Amino acid sequence: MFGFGILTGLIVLPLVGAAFILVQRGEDQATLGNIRWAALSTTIITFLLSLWAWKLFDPATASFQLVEQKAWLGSTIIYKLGVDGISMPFVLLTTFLMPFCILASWETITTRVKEYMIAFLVLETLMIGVFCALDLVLFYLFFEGGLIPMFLIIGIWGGKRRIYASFKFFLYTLLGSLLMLLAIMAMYGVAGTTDITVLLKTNFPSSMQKWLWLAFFASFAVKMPMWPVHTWLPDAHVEAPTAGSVILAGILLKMGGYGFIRFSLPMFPEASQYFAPMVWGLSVVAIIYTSLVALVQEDMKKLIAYSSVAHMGFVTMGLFAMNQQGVQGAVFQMVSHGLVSGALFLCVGVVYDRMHTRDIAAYGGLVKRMPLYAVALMVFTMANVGLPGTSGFVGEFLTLIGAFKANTWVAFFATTGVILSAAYALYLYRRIIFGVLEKQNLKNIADLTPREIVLLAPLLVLTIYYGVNPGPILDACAASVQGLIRSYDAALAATKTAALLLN
Amino acid sequence: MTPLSFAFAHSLPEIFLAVGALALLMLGVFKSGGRDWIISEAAIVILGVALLSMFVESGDKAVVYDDAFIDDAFGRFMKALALGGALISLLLSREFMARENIDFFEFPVLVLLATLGMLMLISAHNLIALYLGLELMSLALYVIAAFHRNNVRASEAGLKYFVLGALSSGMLLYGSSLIYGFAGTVSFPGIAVALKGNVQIGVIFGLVFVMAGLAFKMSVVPFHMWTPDVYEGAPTPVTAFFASAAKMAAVAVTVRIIVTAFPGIETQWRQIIVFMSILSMAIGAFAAIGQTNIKRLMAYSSIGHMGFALVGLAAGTEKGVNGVLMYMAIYLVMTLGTFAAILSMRTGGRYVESIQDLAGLSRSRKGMAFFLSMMMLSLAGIPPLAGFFAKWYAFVAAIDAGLYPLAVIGMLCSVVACFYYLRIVKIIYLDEPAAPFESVSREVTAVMMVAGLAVVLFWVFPGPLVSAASAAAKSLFQ
Amino acid sequence: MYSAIVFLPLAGFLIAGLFGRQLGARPAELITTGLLFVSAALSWVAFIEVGLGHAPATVPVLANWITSGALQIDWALRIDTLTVVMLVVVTSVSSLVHLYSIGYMHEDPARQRFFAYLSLFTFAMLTLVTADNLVQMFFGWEGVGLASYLLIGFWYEKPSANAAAMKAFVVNRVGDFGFALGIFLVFMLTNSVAFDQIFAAAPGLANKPIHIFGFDADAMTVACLLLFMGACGKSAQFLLHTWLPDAMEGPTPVSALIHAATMVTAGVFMVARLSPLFEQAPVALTVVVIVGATTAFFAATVGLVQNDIKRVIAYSTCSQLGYMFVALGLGAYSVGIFHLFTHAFFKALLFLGAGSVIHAMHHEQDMRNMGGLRKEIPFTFWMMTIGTLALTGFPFTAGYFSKDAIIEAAYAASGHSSAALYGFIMTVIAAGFTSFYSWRLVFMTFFGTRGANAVHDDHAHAHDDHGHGHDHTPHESPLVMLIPLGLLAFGALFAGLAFNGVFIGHGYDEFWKKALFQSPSNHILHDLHDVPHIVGYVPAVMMVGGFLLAYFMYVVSPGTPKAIADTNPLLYKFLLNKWYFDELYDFLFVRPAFWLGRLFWKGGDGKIIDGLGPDGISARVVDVTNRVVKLQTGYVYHYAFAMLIGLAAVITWFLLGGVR
Amino acid sequence: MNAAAAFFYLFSTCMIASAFMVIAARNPVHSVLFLILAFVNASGLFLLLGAEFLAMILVVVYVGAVAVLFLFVVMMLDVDFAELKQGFLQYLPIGALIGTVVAIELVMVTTGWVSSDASIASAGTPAPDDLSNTAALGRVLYTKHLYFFQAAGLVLLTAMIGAIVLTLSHKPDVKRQVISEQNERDRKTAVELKKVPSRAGV
Amino acid sequence: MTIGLTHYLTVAAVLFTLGVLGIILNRKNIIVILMSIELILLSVNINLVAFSSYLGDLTGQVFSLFILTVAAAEAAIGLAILVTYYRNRGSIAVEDINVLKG
Repeated sequence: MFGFGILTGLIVLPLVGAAFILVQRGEDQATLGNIRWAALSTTIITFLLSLWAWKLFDPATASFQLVEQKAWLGSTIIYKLGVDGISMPFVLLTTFLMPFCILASWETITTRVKEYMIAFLVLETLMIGVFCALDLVLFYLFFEGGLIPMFLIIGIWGGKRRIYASFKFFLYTLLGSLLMLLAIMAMYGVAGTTDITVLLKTNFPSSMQKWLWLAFFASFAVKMPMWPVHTWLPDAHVEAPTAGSVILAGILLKMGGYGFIRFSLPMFPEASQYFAPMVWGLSVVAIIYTSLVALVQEDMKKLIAYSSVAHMGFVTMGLFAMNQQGVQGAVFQMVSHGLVSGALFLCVGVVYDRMHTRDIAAYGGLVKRMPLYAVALMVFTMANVGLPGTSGFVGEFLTLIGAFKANTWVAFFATTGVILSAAYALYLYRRIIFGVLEKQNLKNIADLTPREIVLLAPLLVLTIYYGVNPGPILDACAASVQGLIRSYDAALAATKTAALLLN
Repeated sequence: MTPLSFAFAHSLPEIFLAVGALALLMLGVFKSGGRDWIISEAAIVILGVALLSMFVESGDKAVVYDDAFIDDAFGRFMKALALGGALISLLLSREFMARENIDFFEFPVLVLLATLGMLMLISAHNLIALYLGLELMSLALYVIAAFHRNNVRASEAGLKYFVLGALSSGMLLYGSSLIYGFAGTVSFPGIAVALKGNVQIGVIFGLVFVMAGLAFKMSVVPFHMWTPDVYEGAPTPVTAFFASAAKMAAVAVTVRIIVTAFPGIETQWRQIIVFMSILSMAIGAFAAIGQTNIKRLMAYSSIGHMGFALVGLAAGTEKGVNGVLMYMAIYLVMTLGTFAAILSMRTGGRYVESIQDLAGLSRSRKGMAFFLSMMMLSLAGIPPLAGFFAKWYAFVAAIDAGLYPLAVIGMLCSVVACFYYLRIVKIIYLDEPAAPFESVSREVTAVMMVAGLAVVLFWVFPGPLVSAASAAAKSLFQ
Repeated sequence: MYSAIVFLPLAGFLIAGLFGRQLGARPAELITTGLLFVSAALSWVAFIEVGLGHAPATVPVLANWITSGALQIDWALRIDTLTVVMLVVVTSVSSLVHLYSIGYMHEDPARQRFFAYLSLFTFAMLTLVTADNLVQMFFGWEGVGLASYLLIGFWYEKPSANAAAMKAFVVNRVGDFGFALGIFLVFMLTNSVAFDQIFAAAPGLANKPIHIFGFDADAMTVACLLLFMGACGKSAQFLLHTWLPDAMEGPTPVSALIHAATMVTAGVFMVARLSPLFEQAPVALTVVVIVGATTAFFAATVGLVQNDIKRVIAYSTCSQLGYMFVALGLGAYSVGIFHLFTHAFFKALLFLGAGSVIHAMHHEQDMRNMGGLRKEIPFTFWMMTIGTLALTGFPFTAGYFSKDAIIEAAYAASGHSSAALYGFIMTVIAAGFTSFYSWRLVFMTFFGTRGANAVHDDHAHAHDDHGHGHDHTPHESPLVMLIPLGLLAFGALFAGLAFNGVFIGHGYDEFWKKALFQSPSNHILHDLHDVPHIVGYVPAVMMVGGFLLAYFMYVVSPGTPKAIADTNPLLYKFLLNKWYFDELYDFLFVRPAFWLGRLFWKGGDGKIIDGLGPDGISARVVDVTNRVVKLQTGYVYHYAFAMLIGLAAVITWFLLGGVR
Repeated sequence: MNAAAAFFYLFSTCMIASAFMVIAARNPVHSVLFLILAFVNASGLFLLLGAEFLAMILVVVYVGAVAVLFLFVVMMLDVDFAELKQGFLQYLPIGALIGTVVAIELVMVTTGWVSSDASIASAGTPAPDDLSNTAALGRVLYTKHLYFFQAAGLVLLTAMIGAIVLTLSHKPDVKRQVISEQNERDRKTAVELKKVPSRAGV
Repeated sequence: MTIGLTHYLTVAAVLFTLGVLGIILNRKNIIVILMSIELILLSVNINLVAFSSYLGDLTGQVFSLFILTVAAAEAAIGLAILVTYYRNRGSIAVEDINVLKG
């Protein structure tokens, strides 16, 4: 269509939905209903379209596919889209999670529904764009653009300290990404282009690599978030509305990891090698430190937020192990975490909608009144813990095994996360679900509604499905990861040879 | 010496403006109505025609009037911006002036004369032309700053602007005299030739003084102090005019003089520019945080933005000039859009300027809330809004020229600056509603919408501006 | 068929779990139990075919699980003798426990859930024992952990049950930590996690040095120790044992199934399964012996003084698992497995018997409140007695064959290994203790008069609320509970006699085929049969001694125990409080973890990171802002002054710098 | 010391002294008068430099127009000049310090001036030898520098408009002369006859 | 001793400085500030004329001529604004001009 491909379709489609919602007038229930249905159907159609894209996608090759290219800013900065095995899962994850976000907000969002839906749809566009962009500037555009709708989502529909949280979220991430922007400019200066496919083949001088790497790191580390730049996440999560948390944990955090795979590792192999110990160290600290912090949380969302930080620690550790298991595990861990943490936040939303508190102490003995909920939460908690048979395990295991190959100490300390995650997750579960139902206001709490079942069931099924059969995701990224590692090793070997020759 | 007709052909827009101003002046005097919309409408038409003439390709560059006046793509680009700024400001002024009872016919005439001064400034090719253009512009600006003559704040603004402006032109002149003395000529290319292999410190001093004078007009730190006071005190449309058109002219002439007259002392002027740029970005970012008056905030914002624009200039390369041009073009749109929004802030029959008055705007005026927020975020440089591209082009050039520390400082400042832009968005969207605004004239709304759409959708169709800017930058280096 | 054995319980779980509410309790019970019995029957068929017969060991691959580069993990069923032995144990005990539970749990409103969990557990355990690679084993390993967690915490309203469930899971995770690292190391060494490849590569890795955790060490030793750490966790060995006694908070059938017969033996199974690896790591084997022996002794000492009927049996289990590890550590894998096999019968019997007692006593578990039950519940009494006999190793019962073999093996190896000597001494002492506390249990429960030592602590009554109409007359349990007792008693009596030969005797090679590996230098099984006869009598002596002592103290002179306790208060308290391990761990790990968590949260995140980071910076920014704004005085001369200073600064700069 | 030098020192000393008095005098009227004196001296300096036309213009424009304008405004605003200039002293040290530094730096730089052939050659408008200063200026002002001339005109126009628009106020209570109205007056409109009743008053 | 260009430039520099100081130091009367500006312009004129004379180039004088013109215009505007201000505020003391600040 007009020379654009399916990926452009994916990017534009939510905007079309947003435009449609924009022209809706009126505040009555019927209009609100229309808006909700429009948003839902838009996201579902987008999801279906992404499935079609997946069908067209050939996982056997490492190269970019479904590529489309147009002139944009002059001749060197182009509008170029494409996906490979690393980005495809994230695109799917995004389109998959969006309908849930809309559904999760179905009844809970009653004020400014129109703006809310538009914000989410715009956010979807930007997120898909991040994973599809094959031009650095375009990537940055989508990467940073996401801040605006998310800022509004947290700020308008958030909790008590929403202003603080939204500002912290915005400025923190902005600071990181501006440094990345400088690096992008420097790369543009060296390579004369921002076409990612070209940059992937460009050899940056090693002194420059370190600076570029650090600049990219600043951005992605904040986004991930890695310790010690993680403190925005708990605040943002706690204050965001349920769907916002889902998106934040499910997709926005993944952008950092995606960035590492897409840029840091292949473009700056020497620097990655050089800084890998630092990343490992931070990852390990993140895993242990934030797990311990999660243990003492009194707010459900905060606890899950901290556990997200710990899980992202596994991702960074796996990535910088730079072997097939580590990187594939990291990709898988990200997808899995997207599903699981998203589901966990939905679960928190379920009780929050009923009781309007996220205080763990306010709950207890819910299993008595909410058996279905208890089951769902159990599955997701176990996935969060990394129980084999859930998707949480596969990623954790692969990243650990990859890290072990790279550095045994790292794996050693990271594996303690296995113990700690069990501790905090089960402690949470025990305090919410188990025990005697003695709080007066909980006596009449209702179990999952059909809408909530529709919301959680697919996630539950996928969590277990990918735990038992992670093949679809692993296969999708296998070739690309292999290509990545091969070129990484080749680049390192080349520098080594060069260094030897110099000596 | 080229025939006068040739010179006229190349300065047609200026002549048109001058004649137009005189004609309107006479019309105004003889109609003696004092308050007639005809004059301002005619002025808008004149500006519009002049603006359109900028898009007519007139071939290569030409230097006319005995080395005093240059007509090139760079000049046309900046003139188009200045004219655009003037036109929109005038458009915005109509309702305001009428409501404030200062809609005298002299105002459009003075705007025309000021704009004429700007065009002359942009086209200036030697120091005398520079000075005369600058003074023509400045004198008119002094007057319209104090145009609200029964208002203490306006006349104080005018007075401050005048005193400091006169001081700054004194500095500029002193510098000009030094340059003239040490280089033996006032012509820009002549200076460049004289500087080849013979750099005397007198010229550098001259440059410093000249830069001080120009920096004042650009409102660059430490010559910026007038900006917040004058922006706050002057009538809002006049402030819009200052922030838009006047800046264009000042930046244009700075770029031109640096590129054409001083390529030989790049090290020196770069130090000045970097110095001013860093200070501007920092002061612009920090001082704005504490502001409660939105016009004052925009003043600090413009100081900061000039700092960012100078980042591009600091590179001194064609890329850098391209960056400055892109920056100014996008900045113009953002500023005008914002001022249109400020002019829409009217409750209880009077204009309000407090940021807090915007509280909860998103409930009462959704469109305005959206566009103003986008404008703020664009000023903050958040992609995919236009402001991001402005920064992109400026900083790419700086990075390219190896000015890494400058770029890093700039980025840090932009995070700080982002805070106060974000605060406005917060007030608009997150705070509880204040009194709703009254409806405003169609032209103000239209300006706001067009600017808003341009800012939001720039990334969809950036081609024309990008190519125009790069052509303009190229012409400067030919 | 093999798939059916493994997946029928899963089907049961899904049916009871998903549709339990619609089906109702009884159908759910029947379906799960029925499926389990089918599975058990099939297991016996498999046992006969593969173990006793000549059906080949097979590895049917079901599906691919994880593929990532060299790492290739399949869902597969490894069927060999070791597997079928475990299949038999697991499915038999499980099906009997299912059956028993129908009676035991008949008043519980959430029976469907209970049966679903039981089936889930069984499924997980079956995947564990049929695993063909380390990761699949890990899957089962964690799966049983989950099921155990759910079952211990089944009575979720009991805080102690919740705590126990969590403790079980977390402590198990500590073991899994080692297990996981072991898997990683094995993968690093052999580039595979599938057993066939690992075993093939193992001999080549013997004595291979490796740099790990900053040390140079023997690769196989490190790997085996790490894996053994997993085994320790699951099998509640010394230092990681603390969860097992607490796990008794779960319903008694659970204790019988999970914490006696099956799950806790997973560690034993694992070491046996990985015998090709352990054979290459003699140092690791030594550690296994020491840990096993220590556990055997330690748990037995604690068992001496416990008053909760289930806890006594729990510590007994712990102790017996120690025996098994001693056997494994000595290289006598088949002996360990044999003890596992027999232990499953008599320990399940004991637990279910205890359950029957508890059932009769209306959920009273404190032995001090019991007594004289011999009359009221005679069948249970006899069954318990059989179990006790088997446990203490009364001649020709199941325990006699397996346990004595372990002690003999320890003796046999003690000649050239001090660790084995240690193992021998410890196991012998533990045998005596075992006899004592087992008979003590019987005497306190079934002899004397009710409530002779009655105490009323709330703990024991914690779940009275789901008790019956409070008629406090003990009554014999229903038939559905007694049948399993009978069947298990049969096993406890005759399993040793029947299978002694094939497990550790003459039929060894033919039975095990290649399921267990012993390096050529390992002669333990041979030496075992050559130990002096006198050694064979040592356990018997200890057994009789323990019996007599118990008889004296609890039947003849019931005041003695208290007197002894009063004279040695420190020792008594030490034992009663289980060597203070819980307190120690609480002090060493739990409290510091929470303390650190709080420190990191409030101090690290709040004060340092946020304080110096975003919050601190924003505060500084505001400071700067205030100062900058103050510069803007509004006075023209200040503004002009600023211009002049700027100008002066720049020209001075250039003047001083000159023309560069 | 020749006469030129003597005059130079005379004029420059006087000029600087009066310039100082401009900013230091308490009475603004005195300031204006000192300003005039400074301009007159500057005019002398111009004469020494051979710029006769400018010297005259300086006297005419400044002394005749600008300074008088100042004087006019000073008188008109009638400001109180008796107050002490406290602030003057307060900022004097630092102001003087920086001022001195700037002045010294400027002087240091200007001493570095050398007349090079290159700069002379690049002169845009060489001074003709055969014409008087005024004539030479006159020849280029309307031809070569037409553009500047026109621009200056516009500047002056702007100043005029500005001054008028800012200060000319149409006060409603001020009677203004309207010529057309005056001309159109006749007896009918100008004179009204009223019958005044006697002894009743108007 | 002959009077060279440097002498004139020095005089101009001193005059310039005096002018600037006049703006900075003056506290009471805005008119004096306007006069200081005139001093600055005068110093520039001296510079230009001196350069012009020593370079033998008329451009400096032309420049100076236009500066004179503009200075007159500037003075007019300045005084006009001053008058406006005086009407509104009733004072032309420099210290009173600080309604706008911050």
